[in-house]
Amino acid sequence: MKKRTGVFVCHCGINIAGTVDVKKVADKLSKHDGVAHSEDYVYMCSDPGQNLITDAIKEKKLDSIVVSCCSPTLHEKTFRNAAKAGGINEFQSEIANIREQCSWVHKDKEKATVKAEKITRSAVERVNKNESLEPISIPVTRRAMVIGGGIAGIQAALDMANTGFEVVLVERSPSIGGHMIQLSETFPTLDCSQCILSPKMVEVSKHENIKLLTYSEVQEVSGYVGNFKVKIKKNPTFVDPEKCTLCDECTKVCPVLTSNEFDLGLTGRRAIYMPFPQAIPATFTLDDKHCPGLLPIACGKCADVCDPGAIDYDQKPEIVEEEVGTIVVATGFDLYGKEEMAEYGYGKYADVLDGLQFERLCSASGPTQGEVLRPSDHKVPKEVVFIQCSGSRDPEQHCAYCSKICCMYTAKHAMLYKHHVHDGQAYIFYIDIRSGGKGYEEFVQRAVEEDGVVYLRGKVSKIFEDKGKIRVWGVDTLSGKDIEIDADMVVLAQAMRPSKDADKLAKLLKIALDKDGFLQEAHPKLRPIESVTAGMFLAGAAQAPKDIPEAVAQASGAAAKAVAILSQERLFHSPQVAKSFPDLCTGCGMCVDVCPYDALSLKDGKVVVTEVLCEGCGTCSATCLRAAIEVKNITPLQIYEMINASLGG
Amino acid sequence: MQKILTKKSFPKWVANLATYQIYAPVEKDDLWSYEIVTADEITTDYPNTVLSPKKITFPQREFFLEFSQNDDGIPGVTELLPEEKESVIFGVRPCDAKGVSHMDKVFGGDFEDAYYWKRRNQVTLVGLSCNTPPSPNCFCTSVDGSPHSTDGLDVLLTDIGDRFFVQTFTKKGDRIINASKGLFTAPKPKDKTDVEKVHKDAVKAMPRSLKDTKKIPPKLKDLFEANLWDEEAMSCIQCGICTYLCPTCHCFDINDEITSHSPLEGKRVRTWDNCQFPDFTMHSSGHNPRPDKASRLRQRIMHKFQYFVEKYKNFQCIGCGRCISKCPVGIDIIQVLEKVRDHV
Amino acid sequence: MVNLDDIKKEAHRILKEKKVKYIIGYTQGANGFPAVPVFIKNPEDADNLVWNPACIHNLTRFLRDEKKRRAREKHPDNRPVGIIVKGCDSRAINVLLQEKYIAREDVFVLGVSCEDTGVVDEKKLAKKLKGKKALCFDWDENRNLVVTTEDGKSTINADEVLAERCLECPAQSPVVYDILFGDKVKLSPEDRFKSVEKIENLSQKERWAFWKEQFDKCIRCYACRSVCPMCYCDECVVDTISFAVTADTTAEEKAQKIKWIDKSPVTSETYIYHMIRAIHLAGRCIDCGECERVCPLDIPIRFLNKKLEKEAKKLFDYEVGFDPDQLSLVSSFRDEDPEDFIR
Amino acid sequence: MAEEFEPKIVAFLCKWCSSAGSDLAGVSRMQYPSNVVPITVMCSGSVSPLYILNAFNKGADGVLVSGCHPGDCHYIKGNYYARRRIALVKELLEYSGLEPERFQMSWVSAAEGTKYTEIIKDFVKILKPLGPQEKLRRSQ
Repeated sequence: MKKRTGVFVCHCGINIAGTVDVKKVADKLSKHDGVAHSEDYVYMCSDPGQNLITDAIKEKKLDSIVVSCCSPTLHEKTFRNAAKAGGINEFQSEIANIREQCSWVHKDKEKATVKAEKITRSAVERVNKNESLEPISIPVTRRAMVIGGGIAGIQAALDMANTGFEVVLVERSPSIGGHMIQLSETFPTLDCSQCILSPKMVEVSKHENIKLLTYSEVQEVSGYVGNFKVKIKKNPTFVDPEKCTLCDECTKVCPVLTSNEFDLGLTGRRAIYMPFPQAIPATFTLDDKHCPGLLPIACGKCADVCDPGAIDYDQKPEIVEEEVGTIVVATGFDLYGKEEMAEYGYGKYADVLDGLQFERLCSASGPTQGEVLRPSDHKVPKEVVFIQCSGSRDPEQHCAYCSKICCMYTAKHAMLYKHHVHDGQAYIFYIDIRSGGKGYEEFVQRAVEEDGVVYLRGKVSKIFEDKGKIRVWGVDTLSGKDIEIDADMVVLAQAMRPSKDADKLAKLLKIALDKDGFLQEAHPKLRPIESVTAGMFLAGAAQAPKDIPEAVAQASGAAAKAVAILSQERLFHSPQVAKSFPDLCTGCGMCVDVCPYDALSLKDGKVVVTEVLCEGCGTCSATCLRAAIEVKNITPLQIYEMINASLGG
Repeated sequence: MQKILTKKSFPKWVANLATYQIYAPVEKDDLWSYEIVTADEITTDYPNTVLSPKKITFPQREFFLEFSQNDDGIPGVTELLPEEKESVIFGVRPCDAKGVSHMDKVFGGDFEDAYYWKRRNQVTLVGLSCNTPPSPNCFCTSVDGSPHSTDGLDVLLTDIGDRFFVQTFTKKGDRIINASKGLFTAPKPKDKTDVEKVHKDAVKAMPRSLKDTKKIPPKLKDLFEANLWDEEAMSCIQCGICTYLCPTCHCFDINDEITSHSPLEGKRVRTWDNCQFPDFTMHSSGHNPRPDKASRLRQRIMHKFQYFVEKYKNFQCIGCGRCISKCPVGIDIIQVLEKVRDHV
Repeated sequence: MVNLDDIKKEAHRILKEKKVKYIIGYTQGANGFPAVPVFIKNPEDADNLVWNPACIHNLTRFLRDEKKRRAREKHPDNRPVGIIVKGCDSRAINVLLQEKYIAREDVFVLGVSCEDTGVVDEKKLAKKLKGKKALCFDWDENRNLVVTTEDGKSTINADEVLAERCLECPAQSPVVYDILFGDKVKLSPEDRFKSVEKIENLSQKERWAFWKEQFDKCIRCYACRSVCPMCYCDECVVDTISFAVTADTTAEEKAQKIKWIDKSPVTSETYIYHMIRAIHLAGRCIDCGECERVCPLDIPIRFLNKKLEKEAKKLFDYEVGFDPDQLSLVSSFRDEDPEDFIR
Repeated sequence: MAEEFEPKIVAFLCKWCSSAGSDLAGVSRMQYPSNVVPITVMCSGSVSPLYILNAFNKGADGVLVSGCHPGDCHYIKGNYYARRRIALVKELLEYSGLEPERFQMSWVSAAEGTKYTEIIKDFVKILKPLGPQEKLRRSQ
């Protein structure tokens, strides 16, 4: 039984009518089998145009429509809604693209008209076999997960938690805070980083809607938007935070001394330690890589002195399973290793620091309580050279991209240095100064004018130790003069790179990476916060180098996006999915092998479709030798009819 | 009438039939088939052709009508009858001719199939009696046939050395003789004795035989449910060889075959169909009265040796042996029939 | 050397011990050549089994019937079926396993090695014997066929009478079996694809002329499909209606049946039929040559399948039927798959 | 006077790359012959060999299958399966005597309007001298 199809040919002003005889197309189609109504109009997408459609559907009792107009990427939704408004199922509407694929690419009116006819006929044949479909609705697990407890992760978690949804915040290290908590002051306002971050950290720890999992790593992710299942490995801290009174006796007796990550090796710590005073959760962690005590009878001193008996050597890693509806990924960044910098001495020289180390050096809570001293001999450095773009903007040897924040923090560093060492001299080697951002340019000017920082435009070719000094060979490309500075200290503004193992995590989450290994956004301009996987969002430096305000902004954006999902009872998935025919299926499983989404599986020797996972690509139907599986509304029969229609005449 | 035609003058005779389309068995890559030929291509020494002359009298595909739809969607229909062209088929084996005569019964009688007869009436069959069996599986004599049977033939030639002994049985036959009166002479007594001898020897040379065929039809009546069919059909692969190659199988299918969809153009086509194909008896309800190969094999045997016999008092099988020679799995109708005959 | 008595003994044993439901094997045909398939249920009938160069058929074709039979029966006897396979046939078993059409425990495989010969091509032999009937024949140890006809013994070199596929066979002995008769051999013929190259070397016009003539002979008896162990679809593109039709199939669904091919045996339709057939067998055909053997009009159908076997090997390094666990040809890919033909 | 032969081409374009690419050709007002009628499918991986054969059977003089570049498939890997399947079909058709030029495959990204235009232009140019495709065409 043929349907009663309505055909609507759009002039699109002269965009179509200019090269296609739209009246003729409408007239020809009116005689096509199953076409009950056919007309043309100047702008189908206009309100009057759409009304034309809805009215025709009602008056002529149409059960399906074809609109011959521009590409479906533009107005498919429009006309599906028009169909709905007319009282028929939205999937009874198809578009015949006679603009981009016809009128715009041809001049010969006669030929273009014939082609427009064929395209329209084939759309009519297709819609003739369209099923009425209802979007597949999926219940939403109304919880969120944030991976990464840096400023971005903290912000996203708090924003979501404050809208009333439960959030699971997963952090790999013993405390949240990320790199921001290591900073001393922040540009351009020079306010104390810890002072502005620690309140947020505390808020996280106290928030009733936030479940904090530190010292934990994501191990497995399954499911789909609205219904993710995440397996998390909680590493043992060997300390029970409930019992621990933070008396700090244990560290006093711990015989092991190892380098302190928090101070980037500028200081040491014990095997049992608290990462830093404001750590959240506020508790000690026993790092089993260094503690001998885990080996039976090896040490056990800390346990002996721990009155509350908070230390438990027998703690084992546990696997926590969380069900969430959406995931925000905020895995942050690491600095490009000094050891990579051949020209700057592979990080061998004690007095050549990277940006973060210098932050610690300036920090009141740092190794030197905020006094700037050379790590080698604890003398006050009188001449300090700051090198920008160390590892950035160097496609040949290092990273091709600009790490964006270095110009600003180097200016800040130079400034902080001057504030600590008034008679000292700061030099900054730079390629360009990129100070776009609110108050940023002014900040750089202040560094030059108020603190007399010397900016040298050029690259440093080599640095090496010589008689307790660091000799810096560079060139000032403005004066063209070679420059040699015997510095007491050199600070490298190392490039930002994705944090360690971000790629492994991306694999688990099935989200893509860009060429530099940062997480790939769904669209560089229009969807900068979404990942390519539905229901997963990106926040902070994990997506690209960012400074704090940007990271926070994106985090709040991601939170908003995530909440947009969580605030729904159910999600809707396109119903144009695969459909199997058990009578024809022999259970060979070829379709199961080719499905990119694991949407197909075999059950009692027949294939079954998990509709919510199916994206409707149809590779299964082309692979099946027995026509036992096809995609709704673009079935082999429809293609067959479309081929026939396209070739007729 | 009875005549003598020397082999020398045979080509002349054929040449005189210029107004006819001439068919005869020719060989290509070891396969023999009836093709349009010239006088000199005709030979008397050939094995069974793959397909019998059925392919000419009842082609695998023929048109009934042509349909189309004009620009305004108005449909048009024209009947298509077989073309006007008289033809003579030389070298028809007596068994194959008998097959044609059986098919005449099917397409004639109460209802005459216009398409079949339009074609059939234009065909003159000139047989050649089999002095030596054309197939190792010949058994015509077991099914009321013979190497020189005349049933269905217009003319029968018998090769007696340097000349043919010519018999005609129909006006059609007489016509093609009279077209070249001069070439034919009246048979002498020697010719007659020679023919009789040749015919007798041919019967003796029959490679295979099936005794008491008469017993088979009544026996079949009670064997419909027998599990003999299951056993015999075990190795059947359900291909269409036995039936498509059979000179008497005549089942057909009618389809509308579309050559262009817009504007609509196509033909209504009759093609051979085949009771061994699983979809032959498939009902649109999904019910298939012959659901397995046993029932399909049974159908073939029953049709040839019971249903047809009931209706037309003849075995439908004419003993050409094609189905035996070409069966991919060596199902041998003679052996099957013996099992039927001796079934207790 | 394969000893027929060993085969008979084993067949007798497994039937007697009721290990198998029945055995699919070969027995003497009515007119000598070729052998014919036989289905043996009683131990004593095991004696009717034969093994000789006339054992052409790929018996795995009949596993389909067994599967359908079981589906029909209310209380099916699910014991395995004993089946005699040659090297090529055994690879068909692997493909059926790979496609989960049968389970390993459904079959008890009696593998017989072709050793360094194979099966005889009926037509080649007939030519050699000039119409004389072969009463009995077998291979001698020097790869000669010893034939006895009414006028005595004669010997023919194997290469003159072996089926072409045997001359191009990559595995003369079974790759999967429960018991093996004869010696394990794996000759790799220097040229597995000679028959294909013959046609490849023609010009495009000549190729078309060749195939057109072949296809025009086709009477669509579908013997090539029916005999193929891989053509087990319930519904075939050439069938006029779908076997998936059941009492509750709606009229719409019935109307969904696409007519990819018309029934008329004309060049275009026959061409399409053979193309679809070949494509559907890509990466599945194990070159048992049955399709070609059974064709009453001698269409060299095997050349089509062999071509795709060659391309699968050449382009994708894909071998059919050696590993039942590999992904099938068209449901897998390699990043380095060639794309020089793509613009 | 006989008018010049105009080949009929069916182009199976994947929705995300090739169809978008041909849209771009339109948006940029590039010009190419009108011989091609596009059929947009979800993914080149969904193009069954039957579609190609049917197109030829119903009178196509040329068939084009076009998808995303390797690695760019909207469905992650559909075009890799297409690549393999189409390679086999192409080999088989050539082997069985069809003019190889009649069946082509291409990678056209959403940004490659120019490439799409060139492909169609060249395809038509190649097909014209070949004349109508009768081999697989249902006509008799």
